[in-house]
Amino acid sequence: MYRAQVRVRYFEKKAYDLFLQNLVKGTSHLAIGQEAIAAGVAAALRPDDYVFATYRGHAHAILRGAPMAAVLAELLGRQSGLMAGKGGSMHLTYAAGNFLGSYAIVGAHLTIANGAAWSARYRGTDQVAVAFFGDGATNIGAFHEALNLAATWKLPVLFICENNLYMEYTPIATVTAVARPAADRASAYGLAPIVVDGNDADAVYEVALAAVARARSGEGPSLVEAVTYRHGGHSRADPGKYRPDEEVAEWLAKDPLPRYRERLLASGANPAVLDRIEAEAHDEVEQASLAAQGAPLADPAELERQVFADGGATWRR
Amino acid sequence: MYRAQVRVRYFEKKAYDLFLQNLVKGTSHLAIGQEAIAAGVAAALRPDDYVFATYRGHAHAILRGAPMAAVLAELLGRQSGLMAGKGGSMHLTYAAGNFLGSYAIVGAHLTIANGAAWSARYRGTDQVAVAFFGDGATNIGAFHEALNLAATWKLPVLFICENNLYMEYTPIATVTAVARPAADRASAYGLAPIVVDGNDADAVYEVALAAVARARSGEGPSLVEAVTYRHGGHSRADPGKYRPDEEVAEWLAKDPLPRYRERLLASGANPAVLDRIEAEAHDEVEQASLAAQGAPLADPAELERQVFADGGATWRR
Amino acid sequence: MATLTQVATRTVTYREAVALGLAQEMGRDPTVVLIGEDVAAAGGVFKATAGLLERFGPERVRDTPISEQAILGAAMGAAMTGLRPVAELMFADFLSVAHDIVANQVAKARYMTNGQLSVPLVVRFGNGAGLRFGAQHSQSVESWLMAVPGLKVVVPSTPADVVGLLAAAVRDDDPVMFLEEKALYPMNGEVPSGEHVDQLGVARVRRHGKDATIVSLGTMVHRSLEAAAQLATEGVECEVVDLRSLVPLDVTTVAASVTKTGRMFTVEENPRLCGWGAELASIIGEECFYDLDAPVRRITSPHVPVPAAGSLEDAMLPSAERVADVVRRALG
Amino acid sequence: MATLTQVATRTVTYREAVALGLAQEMGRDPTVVLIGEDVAAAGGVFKATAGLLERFGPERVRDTPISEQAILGAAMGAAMTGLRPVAELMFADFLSVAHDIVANQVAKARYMTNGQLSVPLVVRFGNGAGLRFGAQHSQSVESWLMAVPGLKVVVPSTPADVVGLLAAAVRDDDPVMFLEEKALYPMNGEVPSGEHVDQLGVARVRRHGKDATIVSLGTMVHRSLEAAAQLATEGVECEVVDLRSLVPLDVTTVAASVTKTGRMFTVEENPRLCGWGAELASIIGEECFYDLDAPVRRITSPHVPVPAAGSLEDAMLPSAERVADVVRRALG
Ligand SMILES: Cc1ncc(C[n+]2csc(CCOP(=O)(O)OP(=O)(O)O)c2C)c(N)n1
Ligand SMILES: Cc1ncc(C[n+]2csc(CCOP(=O)(O)OP(=O)(O)O)c2C)c(N)n1
Ligand SMILES: [Mg+2]
Ligand SMILES: [Mg+2]
Repeated sequence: MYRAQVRVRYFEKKAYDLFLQNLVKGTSHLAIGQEAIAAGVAAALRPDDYVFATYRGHAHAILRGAPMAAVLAELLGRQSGLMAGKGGSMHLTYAAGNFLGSYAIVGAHLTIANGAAWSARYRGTDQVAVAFFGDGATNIGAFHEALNLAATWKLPVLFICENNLYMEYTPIATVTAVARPAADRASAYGLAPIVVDGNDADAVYEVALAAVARARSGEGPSLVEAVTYRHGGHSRADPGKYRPDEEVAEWLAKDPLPRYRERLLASGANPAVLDRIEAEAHDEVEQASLAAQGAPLADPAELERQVFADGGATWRR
Repeated sequence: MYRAQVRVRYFEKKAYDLFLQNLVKGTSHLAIGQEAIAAGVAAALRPDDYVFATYRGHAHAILRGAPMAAVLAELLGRQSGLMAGKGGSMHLTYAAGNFLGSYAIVGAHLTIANGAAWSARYRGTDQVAVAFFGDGATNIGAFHEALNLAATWKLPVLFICENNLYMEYTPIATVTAVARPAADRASAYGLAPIVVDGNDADAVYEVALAAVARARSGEGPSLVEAVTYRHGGHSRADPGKYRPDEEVAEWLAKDPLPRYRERLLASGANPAVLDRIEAEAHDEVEQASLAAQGAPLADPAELERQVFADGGATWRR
Repeated sequence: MATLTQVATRTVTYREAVALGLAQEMGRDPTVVLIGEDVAAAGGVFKATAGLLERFGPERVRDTPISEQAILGAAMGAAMTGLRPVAELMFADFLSVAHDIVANQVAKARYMTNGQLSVPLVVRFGNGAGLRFGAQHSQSVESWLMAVPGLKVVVPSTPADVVGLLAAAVRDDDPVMFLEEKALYPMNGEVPSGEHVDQLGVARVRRHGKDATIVSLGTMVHRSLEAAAQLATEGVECEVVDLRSLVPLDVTTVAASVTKTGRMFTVEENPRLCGWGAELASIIGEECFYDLDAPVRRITSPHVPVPAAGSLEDAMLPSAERVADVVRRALG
Repeated sequence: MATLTQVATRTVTYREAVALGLAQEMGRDPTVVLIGEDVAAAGGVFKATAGLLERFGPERVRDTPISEQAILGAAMGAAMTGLRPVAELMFADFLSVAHDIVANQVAKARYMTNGQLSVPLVVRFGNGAGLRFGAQHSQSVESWLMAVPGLKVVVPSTPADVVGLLAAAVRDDDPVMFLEEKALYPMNGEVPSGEHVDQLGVARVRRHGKDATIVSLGTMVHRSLEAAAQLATEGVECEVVDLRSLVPLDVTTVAASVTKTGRMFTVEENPRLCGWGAELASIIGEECFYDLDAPVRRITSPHVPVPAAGSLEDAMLPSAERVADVVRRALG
């Protein structure tokens, strides 16, 4: 799991660098500081499980096997991008890894994850579906509808709330009727309240493992609130000035990466191994970045392809 | 309150009769069996409070002062209808009585009631807003959004769930993750769970009075689940066959009207007075019915009026 | 093509045709499932799914809570992972509460992912006015759907088309919005007895004529045919084209007719602005500019919400008389 | 009308003009309030409401949860009871999650109640593409809104129009959908110094010409003007009409221009089907049938979701070159 966190961290830093170089256009939402959730949950899943994420989805895409070069190329609008430039940072999808998409409308994918879970059960598999979402998403209608349907139908879904305390620029506490935006809603769906330290990959892993087991055995969904913090702003355009300095400092001190490294060392890990993991991740990211930057721009000839299943965009006869 | 319940009951029966005579077209949703909720809440309100209802809103319209003749005329599609035939049974509105509408999209008006409450507070009045809705509405997204906003902003709103155990034809219990569709969700908004016997107007009145006091004093919204039963089907087209006979019988035995009459008699009321109340309600309904049936049909010349504030429908220049 | 083979038929209502089409497809393909409010035990608010629960069981025919976003989201997720769900949205007006799932998610998934995801689902709606249900239960939403790239949009006008186009919709690998015209549910019609599968995107000439082309859809096809019959008694021969689907849009059939007649009228139930009639008028105005002997005339509802009272609703909807009148005056 | 009075102006961005217009109206009328996600403390995701919280306080400028239905519902309820709320929906694409409140509630309240209810509110959207945000954050939704009876729909193309039309929208007693073009937020322009109030439903001829009429809206006005400038160097004089609002739609101004030039082109950012261009082409095709020397040509985005990559998005949106090219070839 250390490797997973390091890979994500380095990837996100590279994405940020490329943005500073004005190579990434549009928007992108980084998970720096939140890697432990992605890593912990990913470790609890099987390759045939389904994963759904938000626009803040680079981490989840990568941990479901999306090649870094293709993800970066997508951010750079290249033809070799994961979706050939059609989706962009907010819509990363890697169906080959059952990473069924990043969704940029808050809340929508919770309802879609239900469908994948329902389909799995209908087809007689024991696959589970996981939906990651933010604290802010707990106040939108789709959240409520999705949780109620999942609980009523006992669908094998993990709803993982990445509570980083903020929506875009507004503290979640100022717009939410309860203190724990996800956990305090669990009972409304007959579910147990689960809160976990989102900066501790092991803790997240344990919770996810239990929720996966519950889902696979037909006992229904779980709603997990993993509390964390993003080190940077909401999106590339945001310096995050609305957050008190002490708060940021406090959370930087809880950075999941050094914490996890120290834990590994304390439990006897060889520092050279950890260094090698870091070096490998560094190399992987660098190579991906070079490959992506060297790739040609998305081809305008693709503009009218893949609207319909016949591969085209023809709406008339 | 007995008068209120009797007036509603007789009105609804007349509406049903007119439907059987094929005079009411379209659809209509009757509140027979549910009168105690309407009566109990109405008694706790001031004339300047705001009331919002669903398509099952005849009762609430009448108890906010809408003339029965105009309401029946609306059902019959007459020019003298409460909205000159433009709205129909599902959209009764009587702004003069601050009855700000009946809404036929499940859940929507909960969010709108918030706005009236917010406006009241902003304008420095202590008016409250009341939104009536069904058990089925607790599973739609707008319910969740409305409750959270009301609780966060501490808006003076009463959310009154008329839990009649069924959506249209589907028992609410089969599609809801919790046993009490409204009360078991209250804690998700930091609210107290309140369940009341919806067939007991006095009990409803007490609960509403407390909720109104809370709202007026700035302490925020209340979510009340009033449990009741409709004697008939969901709408005019529905014979209600999906309900077990014993269940219907059990609830018919709990009919709020005879129950209330007996209570009044037991506490020393003069039966003649009660009889007179009934007779007056009967007359009121009969006269309204005659007036409505005698009124001319809605005038087609009105078709393109009142789309815009200038009174017309002109979209071009 | 007329052949010597006699195709056996049976008479069913438009309403029954829905269940018939669904049963045909569910019987054939176990990945076809049906969800929606009151669709199972109650057989649907429009009784269009009666008998399916009994026949296919509760795993394939499921009642849902009043949660349109959750319904369509579940259908989408299932469609992405191997099923072919059919979701009923009851009244077409309720599209609005699930508009995000339809317009932002379902319609765009394939494109945004460059074809990684496929969303073969059907959404069924009870569409249109005429039943005195008022503004929130009477809308025609076909043009809203047509405006969203990535959706196919089908509107059958007969029981046979319900079966055949529904079967085609279920088999299609794209998301298909299937608009059942509420006013037509009681209508009777002949349906072929065996398996019946039609083709999406092919308009049908319902009546041949040389003087003018009337293009219509759904309920309005019947009013157009009535108008054409009336006009025929006056010596005006109208060709009536039933579009049957808006996406794909069969411009070829319409253009061929207009090239012949030189006149085009559209008959739409939806409110006036930005309807399919405007789109088609604009296409034909451009592509058949030199064939048109007169301006394309759109006959639509006025741009107002749908009123509840019968006298108002009747005045709003294009009637056979209004259609005949407009054509007559234009040609006169 | 040009007068001798010199109107003092100042230069502001389109983005700043939003706050300027809101401040003007909020300063004048205490019933004007503003709500939306991140509009208060953060000054808006587009920074279009910066400074308003500081100036008007937290009762009048309120941050909300991510609850678009609750936001618009609250605005509607407040509008029905004496306030004039302005609600920001952030990206126009989010209309979809609140489509019911807009299309079924706000738009229909007055009509269904026969005028008992009035809903004087403004919904502000960040509309359109060009920023490489991908399919769920780049849509142009003006035509979706135009298709709903009961809404007014305004799209300003300059900072001055932002102020003047926003003021008019706030003062209007009907619900006004106010579409701010995201791509124009950084654009500079002159705004009159005093109170500035414009009129809804009046198009502006931005450039005069005799050879062809180009009708456009929002961001596309500037591309049309660019195209016209290019064409002028080639001896083709185009008239460029900026519609400024879709409802009310200023057919008079467009028809007058087409009557003069005999040629019409529409330049639309939205996907092709059922856009305002189709509506206008159809109206002009009917009402100016005998004035048109050639078919009306619509220049639109293709009917596809908006792609994220710059090279694709640029290929999608009508460019000045494409506009010039279409006009040139049509006239050539
Ligand atoms: C329906 C909808 N409303 C608003 C937005 C704009 N928006 C994008 S991200 C965001 C904040 C989301 O906060 P949260 O759910 O906590 O996730 P985080 O970004 O913190 O991971 C908002 C408001 C959106 N994308 N979709
Ligand atoms: C958004 C939406 N979905 C579905 C419907 C169709 N519908 C009308 S009433 C109803 C049942 C509502 O049940 P409940 O909330 O319990 O109210 P009741 O009719 O029992 O008073 C349904 C599903 C609707 N009007 N709006
Ligand atoms: Mg957050
Ligand atoms: Mg109910």
